[in-house]
Amino acid sequence: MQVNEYRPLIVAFCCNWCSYAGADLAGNNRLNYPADVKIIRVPCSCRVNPMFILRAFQRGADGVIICGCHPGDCHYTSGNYYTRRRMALLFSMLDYLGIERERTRLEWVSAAEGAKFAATMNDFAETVAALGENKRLEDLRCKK
Amino acid sequence: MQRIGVFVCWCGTNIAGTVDVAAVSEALKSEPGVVFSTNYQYMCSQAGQDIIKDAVKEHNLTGIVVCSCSPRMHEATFRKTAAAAGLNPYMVEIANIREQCSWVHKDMLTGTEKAIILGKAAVAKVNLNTPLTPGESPVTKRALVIGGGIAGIQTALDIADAGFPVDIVEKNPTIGGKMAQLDKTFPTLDCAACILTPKMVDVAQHENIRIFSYSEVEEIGGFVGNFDVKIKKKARFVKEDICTGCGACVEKCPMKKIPNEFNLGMDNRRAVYIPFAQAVPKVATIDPSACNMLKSGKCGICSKVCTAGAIDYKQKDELIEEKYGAIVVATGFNPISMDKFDEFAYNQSRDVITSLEFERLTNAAGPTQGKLLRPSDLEHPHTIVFVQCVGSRCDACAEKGKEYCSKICCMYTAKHAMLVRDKYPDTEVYVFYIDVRTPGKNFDEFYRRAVEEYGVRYIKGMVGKITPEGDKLKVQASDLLADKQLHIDADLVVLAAAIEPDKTARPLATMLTASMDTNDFFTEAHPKLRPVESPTAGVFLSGTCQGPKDIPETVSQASAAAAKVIGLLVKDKLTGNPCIASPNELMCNGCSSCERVCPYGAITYIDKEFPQPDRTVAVRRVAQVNPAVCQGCGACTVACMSGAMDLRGFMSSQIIAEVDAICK
Amino acid sequence: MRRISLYSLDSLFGEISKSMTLYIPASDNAGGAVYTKYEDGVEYLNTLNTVKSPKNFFFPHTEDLMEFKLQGKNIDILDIRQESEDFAVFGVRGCDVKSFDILDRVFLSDPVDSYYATRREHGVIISLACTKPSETCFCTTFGIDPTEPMGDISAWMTESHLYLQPVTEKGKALMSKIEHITEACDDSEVLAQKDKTKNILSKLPLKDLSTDAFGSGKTKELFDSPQWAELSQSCLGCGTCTFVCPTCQCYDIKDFNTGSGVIRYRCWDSCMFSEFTKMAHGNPRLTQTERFRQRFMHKLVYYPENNDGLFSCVGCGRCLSKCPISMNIVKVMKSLGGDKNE
Amino acid sequence: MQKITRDQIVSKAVSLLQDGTVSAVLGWRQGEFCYDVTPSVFNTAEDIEANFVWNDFCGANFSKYLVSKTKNIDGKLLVFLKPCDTYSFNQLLTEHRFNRESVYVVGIPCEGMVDISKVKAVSGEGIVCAESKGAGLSVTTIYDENPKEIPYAEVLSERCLNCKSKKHVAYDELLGDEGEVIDSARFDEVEKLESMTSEERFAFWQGELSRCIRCNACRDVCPACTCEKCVFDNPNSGAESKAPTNSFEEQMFHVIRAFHVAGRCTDCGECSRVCPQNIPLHLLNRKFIKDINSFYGDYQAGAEVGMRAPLVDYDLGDLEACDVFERRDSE
Repeated sequence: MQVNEYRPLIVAFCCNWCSYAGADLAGNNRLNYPADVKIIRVPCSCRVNPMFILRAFQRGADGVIICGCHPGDCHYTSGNYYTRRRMALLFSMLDYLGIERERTRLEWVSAAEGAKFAATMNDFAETVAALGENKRLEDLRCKK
Repeated sequence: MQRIGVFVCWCGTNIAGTVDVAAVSEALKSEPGVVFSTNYQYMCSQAGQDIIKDAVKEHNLTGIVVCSCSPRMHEATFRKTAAAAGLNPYMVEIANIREQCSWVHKDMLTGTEKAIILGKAAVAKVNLNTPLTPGESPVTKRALVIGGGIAGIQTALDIADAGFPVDIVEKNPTIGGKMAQLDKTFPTLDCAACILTPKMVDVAQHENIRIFSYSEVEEIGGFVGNFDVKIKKKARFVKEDICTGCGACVEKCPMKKIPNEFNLGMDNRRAVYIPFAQAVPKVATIDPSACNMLKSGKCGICSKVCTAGAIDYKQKDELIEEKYGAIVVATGFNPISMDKFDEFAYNQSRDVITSLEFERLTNAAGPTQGKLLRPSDLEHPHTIVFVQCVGSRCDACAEKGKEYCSKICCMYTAKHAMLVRDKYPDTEVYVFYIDVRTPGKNFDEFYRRAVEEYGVRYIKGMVGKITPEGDKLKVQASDLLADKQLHIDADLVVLAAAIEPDKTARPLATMLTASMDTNDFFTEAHPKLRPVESPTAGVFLSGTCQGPKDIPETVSQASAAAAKVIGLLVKDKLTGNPCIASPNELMCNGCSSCERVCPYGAITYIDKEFPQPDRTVAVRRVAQVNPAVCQGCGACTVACMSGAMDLRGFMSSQIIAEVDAICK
Repeated sequence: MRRISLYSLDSLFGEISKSMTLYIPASDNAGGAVYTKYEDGVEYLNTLNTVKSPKNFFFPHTEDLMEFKLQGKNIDILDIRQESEDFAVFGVRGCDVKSFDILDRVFLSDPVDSYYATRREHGVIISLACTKPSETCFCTTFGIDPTEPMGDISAWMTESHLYLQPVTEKGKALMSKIEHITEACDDSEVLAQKDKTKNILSKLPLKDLSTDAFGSGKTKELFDSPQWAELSQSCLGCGTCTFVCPTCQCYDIKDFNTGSGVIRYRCWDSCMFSEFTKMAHGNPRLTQTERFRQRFMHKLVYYPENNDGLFSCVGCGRCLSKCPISMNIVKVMKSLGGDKNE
Repeated sequence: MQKITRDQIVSKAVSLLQDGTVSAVLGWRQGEFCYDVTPSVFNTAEDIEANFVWNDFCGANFSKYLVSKTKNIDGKLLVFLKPCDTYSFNQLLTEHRFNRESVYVVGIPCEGMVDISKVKAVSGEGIVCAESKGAGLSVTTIYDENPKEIPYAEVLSERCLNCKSKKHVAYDELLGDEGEVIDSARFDEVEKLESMTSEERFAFWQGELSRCIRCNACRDVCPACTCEKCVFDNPNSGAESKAPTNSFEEQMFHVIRAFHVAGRCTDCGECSRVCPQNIPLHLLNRKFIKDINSFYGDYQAGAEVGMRAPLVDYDLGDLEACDVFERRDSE
């Protein structure tokens, strides 16, 4: 491993029932994705507060991805529908403020989609790495 | 400050192969709150669990972090271990360093680095964990079934047979529902009454079943295991317990021209009536909108002829309050109104009828005593056109009809066509269809018999217009396969009207706080895995209130719902999931945002007094979460602007601590 | 007294900024003025008052005080204090100049606030006499003469020239650095301007506002006035008045967790906020009325009580123009008996 | 230029107070100058007759005051609401923030309110008089005794130039004529920003937000911000902050503030009116409104009581988050 190579820091919020299980399946199948991705388990994607996302960026994350069950498959019937609205509006707002839109993403990953999970994380990590360090939504105090 | 123990599992070489487990346990030692850290070959083994138990005692641990496989694998195991060691089981957090670390990263350095970070996040979370105790609530061992059709009947019988009391609420004077109106049933062609009425009798005679007929649910409160329901028993002006169902009153009633609902208005009944011979309960009902005695106080004949003295003109609606542990919705369906389908001339010609009307026309107890006669002139029809998908599978943009497939029409139309050809071989039968859908045991065989053995003429194409002309119905249609326009002079046209949920379902769903889809079908808790449960705990779905179904499907679902109810009622108390939403009343605005996103109706409001800064007391509306109903999704926590709503086990502060630890 | 042609204003600013950072009022691109670091392209805006007062130079809105570094379970404390560098602020009006006296009494009396002190030592104030006061101005109520603005160097701007008169040693030192681009002159033009301005001052709508009802010894009488409830009834509890005020000096000390340590910083606080001076049991002033009263009692009674009768308002008028509900110290003073005409 | 006169409003207030319909009146009180008007509760007819003011500067939206002013009131509080205020009124009722029975609403027409800073930009400082005269304001200053006439178009506040509705959506009675919902150009500025590059937008907002002094006036005046405890004041929320310490804190505050009112904001424009730093906060709120309209169908918060706000609602066919930019770019 090169010492000074820039590695992005990616926070992935995964719902317990689909996406977290999808990530587990990716593990079971030994599907690689970058270690830059760190998963936080939430019961449902609708538990993810926009404040958590901003907090992650403040603390140094370069990308934040939220993963939930596919529409219609939510363990709690409707949680991901609320997530979809919240994130659509939040992401649009961040873009409006001039934050790179590629730094945030919402994906539906089912418990059976280990391959999709790994592919999504590979793609997202690559996209974020190409953007480089998050400069527009950073808090320098946290990078000392 | 917590006293946290960290236990890093090797999982043989599954973890240890790519993660330096010793380095992980060493690194986590210096995390705030950690007082003990170790690693072991198989943490989930008895020996591994003993290490945890011993450490809890030796180091007075208050929290545990296990760095191991996915929490979906062994979280329950380690929670039990913690409980066995005297700790609250919810003081355990798992860092998933196998599925999400060692198995997906190949490099030891990378794997170890990430495992440490995941461990730190788990430690950060445990630092904020609080002991959680699941709430308990008692279960009222009685079920309520709303709707007395075949779905409700089957559900009630199954629950009652298991030994639990069941009440059926039926809005009509008799149970039986739509199935009682049917003639034969596909694909076996046994008569509906022959198989339904014995079940109705079983219901009437079952010691565990009470029937509230001619009754409606007025109000529902409470929650799973503890519903409080108010049932309005409408006055039928006949004492149910005294009436013998002899029918003397019906015979003498002078008001003879009341459209008979049971025969869909194709003949008449009296102001006092028994819907049909096998009605359960078999008691008379006086229609207050038609009875002279009730309207003007003049008549009273029925009272005079009733030898039992069952007539009671002064009877009032009665309100019954009862407690239930579970509620089954079996509100059924109705054919949609044909008012918007002027092209089929339903309102212009009496000889254009719906399939349900056709059932009555062919039924021996129907208006024509089972002889197939056209309603207009009581002549035998020689050409019959069946039109499928009337109002089903419509364009979303069209302002009439439904987008969905009504599912049962293909089969009953095949049945009707076949029966006509069987009884009246001189009759030409045309069926216009978009597709013929026959999945089901013996269904396609049945349809093929109609075509191949009975010579029913199936034509792929839609009927464009029906024009009554003299005693004929001019049917204009297209044959898509032959690519030509057809003109048929029909004597009778039968429309396979789409079915829709009963109108009472929507207000009921509101009372139940159960969710519905845009078509007013009840939503199931999970479309695949929990098809007979509503997302609202303790509310179950039986029959077509959940979606179009034929009889066998309805009955299977009815029994499935009964099984779920029995599973609930056998419990003496319900133990909840302790990871549920909990509002901070001091911060709650009472704005209802949380209530609106809750899929379970777990949130209610109370007005509560709060001391104000100016030393006065003000009443404020604040949210309450019912721990027996909340499932812990957390939708409310984000809907809540002030952050008054938090989720136990996944508190905002805990998630933020994890974010912070990961991003350090 | 020396002067420089207004055409050469840029060369004056350029000369000063050779030896120290210079801040001048410039447009904030939103209709207001803001002190901006002078460099090529920054244009001086002849404005009455900047939106934010110049107190920010000595008592910044936020300021790091110290740091804690966390290493495992070890904590290191880092002193991050630094000596300030020299800087100058041009165009400070008389009212704002006076505000520094008020702040000094708070921050430079024992225990001396070293963060404030080092900035104060290194800052040179070039004031500017007013010529076109606004209807919201009432500095004369507090004995301030806006035509004689003080500071380290007093300045007057006429239609053709900027006149400069050093007041302090620091001012003299700076004057010597710009001597070569200024010319010696008499004060006749300045005196004429002063007379003209004084004439305008006599026409200002708030000229009769009086402090007679306030000051030392009025605590009991005014604290219990029934007027507070009505005056404060529509107060939103925002911090606009305190944050635009040149004399408000309250701050909060907070810790920011950076993930690898803690930065202890201070930031302006407002007595109007419900969280102000929050202690274990909460804010000692529970209602907005109490908080509202606190702000004005402090300016008009408590501060003079402790500071030889000096009021901690300079009549700059910022709060008059910025309060969302147009409630302000003038209305408070009038209501509590501060109008000479009543 | 207001079509309704002070006398009409005052006599309505006095008669409702005297006939016992209401026990107090929430209105505008005359200040030191012609333009500084303070919201105030009037308890007597004498006070109303002497001090009640109605002019082109009565911009304050009274709806939010109803939350606190009706808490311990005996009888009803009379409130005068301009069309835009009535939307906030309904939104607050939808969220159960006060008791409808405690309020008597008199709807009054509004021809737009004047932004005094725009007046000063033309007239200069030292305003002694600013009266309505024909199609403009007649302004006199201490520096010029001759009144200067400024057309309303130059001095109306931004929100009034882009007025979205002259229709009252709630009232007990109406003074004057009812107006209509207006097809305004209020999203033009948002669109302009959207058409910029990401870098340009970032620079724009950095410039605007860097002026923020975190006085919280935008929040404290906002009728949608009536939380018992704001997340920014709550040390346990994880978002508490008191100062615009750096650009992150500025972005955080304004994004979360706007997000929390998204779908609830009626676009009354009070935030931009009160901002001492003239930050165009309405451009954040309007972005959410525009997106909501475009993604989920037109929605006007407060149009009716009891409406389900877009963020507590969903549709099975909602736009996916990844498609939002495509949708916007295609518009």
